[in-house]
Amino acid sequence: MAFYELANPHRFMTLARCLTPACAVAAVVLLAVGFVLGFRAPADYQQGETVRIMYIHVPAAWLGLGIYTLMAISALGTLVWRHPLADVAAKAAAPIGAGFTLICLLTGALWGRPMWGAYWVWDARLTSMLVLFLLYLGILALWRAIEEPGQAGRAVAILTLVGFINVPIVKFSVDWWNTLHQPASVFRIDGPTIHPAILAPLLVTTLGFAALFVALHLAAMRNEILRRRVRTLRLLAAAEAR
Amino acid sequence: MIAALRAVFVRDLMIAFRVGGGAGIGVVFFLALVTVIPFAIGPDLPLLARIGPAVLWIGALLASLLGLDRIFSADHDDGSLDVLLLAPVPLELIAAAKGAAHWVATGLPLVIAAPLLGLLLGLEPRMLGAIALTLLLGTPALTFFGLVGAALAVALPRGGLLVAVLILPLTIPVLIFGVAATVGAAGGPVPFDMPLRLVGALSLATFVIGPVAAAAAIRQIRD
Amino acid sequence: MIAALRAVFVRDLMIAFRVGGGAGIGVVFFLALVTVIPFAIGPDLPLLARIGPAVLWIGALLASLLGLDRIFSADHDDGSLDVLLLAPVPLELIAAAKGAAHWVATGLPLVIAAPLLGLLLGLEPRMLGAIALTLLLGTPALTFFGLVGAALAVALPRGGLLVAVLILPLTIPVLIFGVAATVGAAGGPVPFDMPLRLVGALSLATFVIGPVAAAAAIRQIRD
Amino acid sequence: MRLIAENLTCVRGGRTLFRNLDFEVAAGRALLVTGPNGAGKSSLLRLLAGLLRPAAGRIALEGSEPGQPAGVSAHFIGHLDAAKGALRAAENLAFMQALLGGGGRTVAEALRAVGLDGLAEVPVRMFSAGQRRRLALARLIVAPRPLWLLDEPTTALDAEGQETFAALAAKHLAGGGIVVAATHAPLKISAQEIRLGAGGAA
Amino acid sequence: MRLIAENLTCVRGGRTLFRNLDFEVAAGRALLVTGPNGAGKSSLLRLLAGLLRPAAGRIALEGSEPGQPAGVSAHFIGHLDAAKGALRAAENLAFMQALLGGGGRTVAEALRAVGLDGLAEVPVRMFSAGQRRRLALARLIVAPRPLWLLDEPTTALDAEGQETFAALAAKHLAGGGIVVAATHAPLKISAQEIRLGAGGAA
Ligand code: HEM
Ligand SMILES: Nc1ncnc2c1ncn2[C@@H]1O[C@H](COP(=O)(O)OP(=O)(O)OP(=O)(O)O)[C@@H](O)[C@H]1O
Ligand SMILES: Nc1ncnc2c1ncn2[C@@H]1O[C@H](COP(=O)(O)OP(=O)(O)OP(=O)(O)O)[C@@H](O)[C@H]1O
Ligand SMILES: [Mg+2]
Ligand SMILES: [Mg+2]
Repeated sequence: MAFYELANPHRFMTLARCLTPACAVAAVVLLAVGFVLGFRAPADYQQGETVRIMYIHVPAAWLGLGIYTLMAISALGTLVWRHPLADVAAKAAAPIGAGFTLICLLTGALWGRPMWGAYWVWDARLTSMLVLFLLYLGILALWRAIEEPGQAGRAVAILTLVGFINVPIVKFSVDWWNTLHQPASVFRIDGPTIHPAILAPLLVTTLGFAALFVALHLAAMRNEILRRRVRTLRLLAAAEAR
Repeated sequence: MIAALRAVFVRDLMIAFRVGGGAGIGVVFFLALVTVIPFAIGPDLPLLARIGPAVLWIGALLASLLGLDRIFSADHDDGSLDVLLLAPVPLELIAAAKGAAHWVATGLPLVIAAPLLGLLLGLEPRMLGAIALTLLLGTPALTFFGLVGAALAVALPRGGLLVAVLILPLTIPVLIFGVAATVGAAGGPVPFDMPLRLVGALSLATFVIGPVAAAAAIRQIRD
Repeated sequence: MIAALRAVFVRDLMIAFRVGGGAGIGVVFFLALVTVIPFAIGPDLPLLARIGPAVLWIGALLASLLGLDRIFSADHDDGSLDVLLLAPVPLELIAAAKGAAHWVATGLPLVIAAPLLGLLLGLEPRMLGAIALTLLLGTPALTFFGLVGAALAVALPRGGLLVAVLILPLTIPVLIFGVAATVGAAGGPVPFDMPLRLVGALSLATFVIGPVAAAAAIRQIRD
Repeated sequence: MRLIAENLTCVRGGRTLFRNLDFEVAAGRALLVTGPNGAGKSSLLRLLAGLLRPAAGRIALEGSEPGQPAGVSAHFIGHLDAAKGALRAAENLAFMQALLGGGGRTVAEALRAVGLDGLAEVPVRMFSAGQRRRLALARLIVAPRPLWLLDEPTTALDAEGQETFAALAAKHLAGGGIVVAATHAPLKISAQEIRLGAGGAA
Repeated sequence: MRLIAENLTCVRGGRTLFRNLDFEVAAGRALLVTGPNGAGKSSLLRLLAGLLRPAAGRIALEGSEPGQPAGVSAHFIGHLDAAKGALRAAENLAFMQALLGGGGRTVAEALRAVGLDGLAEVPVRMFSAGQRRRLALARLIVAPRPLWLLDEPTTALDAEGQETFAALAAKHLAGGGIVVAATHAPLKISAQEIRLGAGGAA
């Protein structure tokens, strides 16, 4: 029996079953509190009501970046320590990370329309986020392209790490590129020093989104483990049918 | 006969989607390309908008070229081309079905994604619809011209560049009229519908020329 | 060991030249590409000159992408990858030799032809030398990043688009600095030598990262 | 039904492999093509399938629709297995069935007949050499065709697989079919034999 | 020199092909691996070559440089011939010689030994199946290695080619080499035998 790849996650499955609902509840509560606080907070004198997009936009940006880091760590887990859960964690995280990155891009674009008069400008920070999104999409595509989960996991791990090394280079080069061709013609987003009244709800919603991520991630990991179990059983059944 | 052709079409599509990274890969490719080009040109939005149609058309060209050289040679390498030649269906139609599958996997996603990508490039709103329409009419011509190059390279394990060289010159008219139609839609110096009709006419012509020439090439080259 | 690596290099080059249409094919490809682009953009010479370096760099990117997905998968398909893995030479070096051969067949012709093509695009004379120099320093980085994508697609029969999607984001820094150095040479706002050094540094880095990651990918993926 | 080759000459790569070959195979009969490596066995089969053009001579399949090339009434299984690694066994076979016109056994039956019923849903990429060969043989029965052109059909097959093949071929012959097979190994079917060139490997 | 496999377990595609396999092959001895299609013969050879990782167990080649994986002292000839169609036979073989370190017969001698001397300058694309196989076998003697791992080495070979192979193997064994060969056909070399899984094709 080839349960070598299934044996280990047993304890994890039990743990995940308990933790998922807890995190989901925490996410709902924190997000509710955060949004209420956010709507009570004063509107920005310059940006008006649209500033409230920030309570989604910024946590999504942070999570998009954070989840990629998590995947890079998982990649080490896959390649160096060969931990059986590492590639499951990486695989489950990828679509969620891509989702948060997309939310950041979309909310940013919606925000940019009233602020800059265009949905999109080739600003350094925006563009590096778009590149991050592309990296996510490449990773998702590679997951799909290689059917054997173990193989796919190791391939994606390498891609994730190469991408990770590259992220600072991209960031650096993009900053440089941008200042080169377009010196400060664009409204700089890191402008307003953040007022505590805005910071508090921002932190709360960030925690809320983080809890949401943990809940989604655990559930996705469980699904992935079950999917692999089904796959193995089907191959075994195929073998024993004769 | 319809069943056989559908089988060829579905098989090629299934392979493209399974080993190529899924149905969305074409869109992702265009997104990546449209992201990369400003890095080469500079983040100059008016300039990007000016050459936006060209960027999208060159993206379509690229997507048609990448992997095109394997359309027939992959089948040659694993022996399935022999079986295709023994099917009770003319090779011309089989070539057309394979071309259609390649277009669905690479050309169609661009057509669908073009308006969105146009936004990134700062195209005028009036152009967004036009670019999708011209690409819809024009990209088949790129793929079906490409079919001829792919057929000529059928026995070559790595004919990528060669195929590109063979078909790039053929695609020039499609490019010219396609871009002209898009620019015309935004009130450019030329009218919109004349080049558009020409693009459509080119595509219709390649629907015939491409598969017929490709089938002839395959029959002639295999000795 | 040197003999083994030279053998790999020579073999890949021989195959590229024999089945890919000979040593001139790379130059012909760039010529075709540079001819096609004005058709897409329109015969606007100042504009062409403005985006000339970008055109040449995108041409280099394209040439690196076409056929790249077959670097390892062709060897996988015919069993020679197994033999390469049993050679008394680290797979990293073999991957590097294969990358070098691909570069000689696709990148080097562009470097040589670039000044000529620059004339066609109406580049300033001062830029002609600069573009050749930056391409010489930068195109290896494109190929060697591409090596990683090719290795990840080693078992996929038609991974062209997928490989492109995987490596396009990685090549962005090379493009940025490459174009910047070229523009800088013509007296642009930035100095010439700083981005040029960065391009060189990136190429040096990919000489290590590319083959190491590619070899790791091949070892990890083949089960 | 009768396969007739008259005066057949085959030239490949500028070299004449055989000339003035004449043979006939009647319905229900098998023809084994033997000879050293490079003698032209595979080339003869490709000629019969219409995949190569003879330098001289004529091939006819009497009793099939007139004017049709012999190939369209024939199955051809060459050295390669014509299966796509990315597709599952059943998908590969269903494709062949649809392409070749169907009318024979179902995909499931054919897979069972060649002993692959447990592997229908496994991608062919994972198949062993013998399993791939079995899948290629399954093609013969999902779309019935009177003429089977088989190039070393039992390569990579185990003893049981060779029996399976012999049974399939015997049934095909009993139904009035024709088998032409190139082989170096004994095939366990009663057959006339034609031996090509004694020139050796070169 | 001695090839030792201890407690070997092989898992592929989630399925255990064999477990706790133990065997030893001494210098000058041959081991035939037999078994039905899909039993894991090719997989075992790939394990021995280091091209696959065992799920459990140990492989060692005593007497080779310590710490070296067995693969670097081994020739591996799989189902595929590892030849490039675009290159001539001599070019292909010269490449293999340079890659694997050389030290054996010259390219011309090796081609003569496998009966391809007339075809040295012909592109391999034009080769027949048996000619390709002969070219693969020529690799064995242009770069001497103590361990030969051969997957159905006589596929597509004619009777004379099989004799040639038997002679090569005999000479290798006489020189203290080791041969491990998977096969469905008798190989005409005296050998111990190991039979894998009786599970059948799946
Ligand atoms: C598609 C467009 C946009 C993208 C991709 C984007 C991306 C990002 C990212 C990645 C961050 C996190 C950066 C970090 O913490 O280091 C961020 C933060 C932020 N963004 Fe955006 N953004 C976009 C549009 C906008 C717009 C239009 C505004 C408002 C004018 C805006 C305002 C902010 C603010 C205030 C922060 C928090 C600043 C900080 O943490 O220092 N963003 N954005
Ligand atoms: N790449 C792979 N991934 C997963 N499973 C594989 C792979 N290759 C082979 N298998 C499976 O492993 C089993 C053994 O395959 P192997 O090729 O070792 O068989 P074999 O004994 O050599 O058979 P044959 O006589 O047909 O050559 C088969 O059931 C096959 O489906
Ligand atoms: N595509 C080709 N172009 C030119 N010559 C070829 C081609 N294919 C085969 N030949 C030559 O034709 C001759 C016969 O090849 P063929 O494959 O018919 O032999 P065969 O009898 O099937 O041999 P084997 O027993 O090795 O399979 C060989 O000498 C071979 O070199
Ligand atoms: Mg043959
Ligand atoms: Mg085998």
